[in-house]
Amino acid sequence: MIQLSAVSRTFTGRSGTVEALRGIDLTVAEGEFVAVVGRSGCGKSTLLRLVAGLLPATEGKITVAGEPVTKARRDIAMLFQRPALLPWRSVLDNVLLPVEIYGWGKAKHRDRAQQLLEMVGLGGFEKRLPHELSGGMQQRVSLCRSLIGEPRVMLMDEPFSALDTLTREELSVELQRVHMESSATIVFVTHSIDEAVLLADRVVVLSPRPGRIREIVEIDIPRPRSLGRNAHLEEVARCSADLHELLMERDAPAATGTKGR
Amino acid sequence: MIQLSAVSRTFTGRSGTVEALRGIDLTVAEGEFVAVVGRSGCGKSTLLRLVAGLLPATEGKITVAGEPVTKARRDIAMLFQRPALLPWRSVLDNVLLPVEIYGWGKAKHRDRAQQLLEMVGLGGFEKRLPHELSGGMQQRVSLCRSLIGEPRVMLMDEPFSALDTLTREELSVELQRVHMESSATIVFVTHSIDEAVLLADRVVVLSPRPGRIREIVEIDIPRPRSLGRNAHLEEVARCSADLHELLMERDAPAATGTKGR
Amino acid sequence: MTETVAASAPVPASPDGPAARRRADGLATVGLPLAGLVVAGVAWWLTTSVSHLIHPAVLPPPGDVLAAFRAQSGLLMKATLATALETLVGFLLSTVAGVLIGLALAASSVLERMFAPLLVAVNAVPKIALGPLLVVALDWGQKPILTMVFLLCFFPIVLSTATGLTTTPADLAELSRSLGATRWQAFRKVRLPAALPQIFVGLKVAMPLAAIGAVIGEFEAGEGGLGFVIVQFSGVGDTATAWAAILLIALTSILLYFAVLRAERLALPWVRETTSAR
Amino acid sequence: MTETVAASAPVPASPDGPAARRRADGLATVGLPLAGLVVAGVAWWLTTSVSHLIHPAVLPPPGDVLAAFRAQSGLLMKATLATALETLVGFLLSTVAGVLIGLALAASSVLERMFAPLLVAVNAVPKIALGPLLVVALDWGQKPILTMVFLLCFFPIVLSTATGLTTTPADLAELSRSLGATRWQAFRKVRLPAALPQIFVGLKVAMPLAAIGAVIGEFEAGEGGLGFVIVQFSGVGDTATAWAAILLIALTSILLYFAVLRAERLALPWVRETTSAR
Amino acid sequence: LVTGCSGSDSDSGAAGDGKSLEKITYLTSFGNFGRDSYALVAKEKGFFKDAGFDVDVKPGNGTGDNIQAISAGQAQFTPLDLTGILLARGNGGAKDVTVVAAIQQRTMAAIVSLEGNGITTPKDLEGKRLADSPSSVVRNLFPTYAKLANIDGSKVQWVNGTPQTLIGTLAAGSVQGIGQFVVGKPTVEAVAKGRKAVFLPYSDVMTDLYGNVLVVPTKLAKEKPEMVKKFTAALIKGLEYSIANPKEAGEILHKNVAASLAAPAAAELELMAAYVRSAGSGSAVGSIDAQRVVRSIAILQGAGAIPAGLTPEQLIDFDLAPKS
Ligand SMILES: Nc1ncnc2c1ncn2[C@@H]1O[C@H](COP(=O)(O)OP(=O)(O)OP(=O)(O)O)[C@@H](O)[C@H]1O
Ligand SMILES: Nc1ncnc2c1ncn2[C@@H]1O[C@H](COP(=O)(O)OP(=O)(O)OP(=O)(O)O)[C@@H](O)[C@H]1O
Ligand SMILES: [Mg+2]
Ligand SMILES: [Mg+2]
Repeated sequence: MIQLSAVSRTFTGRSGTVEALRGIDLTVAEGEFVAVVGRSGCGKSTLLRLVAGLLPATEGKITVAGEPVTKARRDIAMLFQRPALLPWRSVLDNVLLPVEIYGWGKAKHRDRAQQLLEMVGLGGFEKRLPHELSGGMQQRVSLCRSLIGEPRVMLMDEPFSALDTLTREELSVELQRVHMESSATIVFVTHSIDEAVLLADRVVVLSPRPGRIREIVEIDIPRPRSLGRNAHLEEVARCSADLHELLMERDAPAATGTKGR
Repeated sequence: MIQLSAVSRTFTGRSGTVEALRGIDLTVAEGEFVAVVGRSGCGKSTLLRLVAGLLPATEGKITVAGEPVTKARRDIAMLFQRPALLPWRSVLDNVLLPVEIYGWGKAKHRDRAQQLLEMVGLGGFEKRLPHELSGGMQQRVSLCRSLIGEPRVMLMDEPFSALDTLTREELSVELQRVHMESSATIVFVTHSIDEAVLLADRVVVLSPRPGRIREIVEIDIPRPRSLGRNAHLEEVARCSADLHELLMERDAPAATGTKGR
Repeated sequence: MTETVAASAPVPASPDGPAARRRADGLATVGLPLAGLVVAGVAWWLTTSVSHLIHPAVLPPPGDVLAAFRAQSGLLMKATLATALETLVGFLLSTVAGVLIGLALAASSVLERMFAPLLVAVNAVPKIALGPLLVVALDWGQKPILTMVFLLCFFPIVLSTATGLTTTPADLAELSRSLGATRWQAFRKVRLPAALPQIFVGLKVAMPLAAIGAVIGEFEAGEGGLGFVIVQFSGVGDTATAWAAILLIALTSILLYFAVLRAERLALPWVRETTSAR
Repeated sequence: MTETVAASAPVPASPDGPAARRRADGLATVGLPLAGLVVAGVAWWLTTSVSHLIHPAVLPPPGDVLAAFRAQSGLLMKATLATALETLVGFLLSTVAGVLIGLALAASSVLERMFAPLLVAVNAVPKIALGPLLVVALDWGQKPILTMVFLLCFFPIVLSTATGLTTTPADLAELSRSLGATRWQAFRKVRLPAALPQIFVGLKVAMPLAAIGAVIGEFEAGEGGLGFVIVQFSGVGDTATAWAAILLIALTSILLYFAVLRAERLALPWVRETTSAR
Repeated sequence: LVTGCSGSDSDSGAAGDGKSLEKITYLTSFGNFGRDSYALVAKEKGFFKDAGFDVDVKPGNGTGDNIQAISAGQAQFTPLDLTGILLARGNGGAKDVTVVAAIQQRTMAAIVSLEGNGITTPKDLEGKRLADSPSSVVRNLFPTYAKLANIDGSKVQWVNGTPQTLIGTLAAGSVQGIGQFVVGKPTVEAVAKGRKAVFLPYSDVMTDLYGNVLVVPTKLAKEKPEMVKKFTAALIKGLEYSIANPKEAGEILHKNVAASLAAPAAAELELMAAYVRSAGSGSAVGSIDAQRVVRSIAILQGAGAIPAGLTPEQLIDFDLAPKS
């Protein structure tokens, strides 16, 4: 579904250049759930932007469903790290934005939007404006917005970062369900190893500055999975430990900005 | 140091009112490290804003260092949930903003700002503008900004939410060190139970809608603490389990917006 | 509403109910502008009637103007109505046209680079100099007057529209791109609403200019209205009546300006709530 | 710079180096406006010389104006310099005064409510009507002309400054309050920089108005400059020279406008990078 | 910025006889055109200096603005149309100004048309569209003019125009005639590009109307009559010199004000001469005849332009006027 070959991305600013990603090779199969983990600033968001067609690659080639990525596609939904809600639209209308843009019947989808909002625990807040919500609530609205279009590919950038443990777990389960029902391809950036192990078929570990693929860990635990009580506790523990170790590795690249670590 | 008695806060908007906090009684001693946990939208940020003097309480009384809170105080540093960096200032100048506002010598504090930036792993990024940073990097800049003033009271709203596990742990350790050295009073909102147990003397558990204090859990583990290997594993596990349970409780208040849960 | 409270320092909740507060607010909304007008009136009276700093032939004292207003009230009211109508119609037309031009400039950087200098040029031509051109091209009456209104007030609208549309916050623009929105959709759903606060600034600047446009248009091609009254009466040395007409123009503008302000309040409640006034 | 790239759809990196791109960009910066001018020139030529749609007494054909320009080039250049200088000085003074007034209005809602209507009123008075008042109060020469420039162009500056300062993003305002910043510090460190993009819109609107102010001032109180040239030459039926002067005003404005644009670019690099143009 | 007016070197420093020069601000009626050039001629030729004056000649802005400047004492002398002043006085304005001399013995007001518009006699105006400012002399006196010329004034349609727009609209054919001073002939013809101008001067039927008269602040007339007389004499001397030597006057104008062209100025002065030197009566340049003023007032009252009760003495100081 998604194919990156030798993709690099460098940012050039007035105060020097930053090599955000270098030589990324990655193939995500249709229906696969891939988690991306890595230290802050290692290029995870940049990677998603490249795949979404929001940012051109400096080098390399990216294809989605066989077509080279030149601009955003409607069958890819992107969930940004920041909620990016339209401040003048109510919660419900924010969720319905993709519906309007895709030119679908708004009336038909209002119910579904409502259901999604209930699912994330925002029933009763449909008419509020975004600034009346807490940080975590805004993030959940943005999650609903990315789900409503039933996209074939979902790129999710730390969708649960502002949520409490419980809500997080509930939504992880929901996301898993959505994934299994719609068999969407999902690339999911997270800082939680538990989350990665719970959700992903494979976990991509990025090493920082420049962002390169350090390792890809396969998670072979059968679905549906759940945190805590499950039959594969051992395997979960092993994967978590692996990932933890990979992330802890102090591969010291000579790039700028790492002295302080 | 901080005293709240029977504090409530209600928001009135065009689409109805939300009771964010009700009847909060809380005393935080000087030098104490209090963590606040609770579900998304239960009023944690509102609580910090009330203490910081950024929002008037609808009812009740708040005092800091014996004086009633009527406006923001210079000895209280607030770290917001969103980074709130000034987009026209470089990273270093953003960190130095409090120094300028307090009228301190900028030259003297530049070194300290530099050290803080190195500490959080942003050495080499001093001259960049905020939009050139990743989400987690912005959050770390905002952390440095709240530390530079060496405040007596620090109110921190999910300061590590956008950071990876490793950075998070490193910074937790640093924060603990700062706390022990400066004996600042810290109120710390987090979604991570581990973090709360690692850092706090007491953990305040808020129940949602309206936000009330569900319980206050004392953590008696001696400092310095660290995650993973330590002598008090058992106690840590017990506290964590307690907190987890408290948070999992489905106290179903009749308020709006909870049906979907 | 909540943010407005949030943006002010915490104060103990006022003992008065919201009704009392609203009344006090209403008083301030009407009372303070009136106070301002009174201050201006007194200053005027002091410089003309008391100190004779300025000769009454140049700036007649308030008493004279009031008398002139009484003497010619019928004529002046009719003229005011005519001018106000021209101003309003011209302003509405300019708003539509200005927003469309702004949109075109915002849509294409080629268009913008080609025509922005021309718009500046048109805007910088003293409109008085265009009188003959308008009259000859459009004859006398409404058409040249409305055109004059447009010429005077289109630029702020165009510029603010183009600026607003080309400075969409990056994250919102990125969102609309990620949804694969067409240009038109991105414009309608994201860029235009995000630009509205900016556009309203343009409209507020344009409003008094529209009134000037109507008056200058009447100078050149009118057969009534306050501009006509000014020419006629100041031409025969009746400065008091001319100044009564000038004050009526000012008053009309103030009213129309507040109407725009009101429209802004109604259209953009979220702006007040996501920004901090003081 | 990076965001600008980010804001455009991904395209394969251009094979030309940045130097080539800059050259192409420079060409567009100069070439496109010129193209626009050429289009306008051709339209002018078609309506006057070819089709005789418009009588040359009202709008002389380009050839005549060019000839007039050649014939009177010395005089016109001197007048242009004088007018440009007045425009520039008046504009700078208005900028300072306008920003200060805007600041006062933004600082106090009482002041704003009292005086905003008066400012609207002053702005809505056709400035031509104020000519004698200015001459009597300020004599002939520079003073009334600069005052006229101010009267014409202060309002957009005041309004945009006040608007910018009172619509600080809520999170930045909250930050400055949480730091216990004084009003002045909040203004200097947070509100003013956040308002600058808005203020520049006001300056861009004000720039061509300043040029008109200078010309009208010269009509009323001048003894030189392009305004005077227009009066004198149109008074003896030499419309071609008058139009040459009008075009020179327009040209001066375009140049000054682009100078403001340039200043904006230099002062606010971050705006281009945190917003999306197209 | 100052392109003229401080002009000749001869007026720098003190006068020849050791007395210091009195500073005077003089306003032209409008701009710096040939019809107003005599003040600069008087200055350039040293007439003012000889009379003890250092005169600053400023371009005026028409009757309305100039009355204000004189009333306020911002300027001391200006030539304005007597009919305009009478109209202003009748409407409650021009209270603090006094007329001290005539510049043109007969009004130069006229209706001007172009050859080919079908207007050669007043009768031809019927059914035509004419433009002028609503406060202009031509328009205010038109009913009277129509009566005296035996035409039906109600059959003429008037539209508004500003001085700046009038000639353009005539040349472009939007109207068939406009109000204009007779000295505007070269200008009209220049704009009309070769078409001849046809003038219907009001003075043909209203012989009593004066043209421009010299106006001073009343206070000045009362307090310094001798000075006013001396200045008036010097100005009249310049006026006479100018109509006698129109070419030189035009050149002096151009020399002082670069934006004023010499040739059209000379042409205007040639046309003006006949109006300055009264055709038949032989009265001296600058003199004012009270009886003619009374008849002028009567004409205006007859036209309903001013209320009854105005006498020449309220406005004109006949003691100061040059004697015929
Ligand atoms: N617009 C930009 N201009 C310049 N540099 C940028 C820009 N966007 C990202 N970068 C740089 O690219 C690198 C990767 O950024 P990215 O946002 O992809 O990190 P991330 O892995 O998402 O981090 P986080 O977990 O903190 O969100 C960072 O060093 C950042 O400074
Ligand atoms: N300005 C506001 N106007 C209206 N309602 C508000 C406002 N700010 C907060 N609220 C409401 O108050 C409640 C508590 O919000 P708060 O931001 O304190 O939550 P929180 O505990 O910080 O949540 P999170 O963990 O998601 O950040 C929410 O229900 C929210 O909708
Ligand atoms: Mg990121
Ligand atoms: Mg919060």
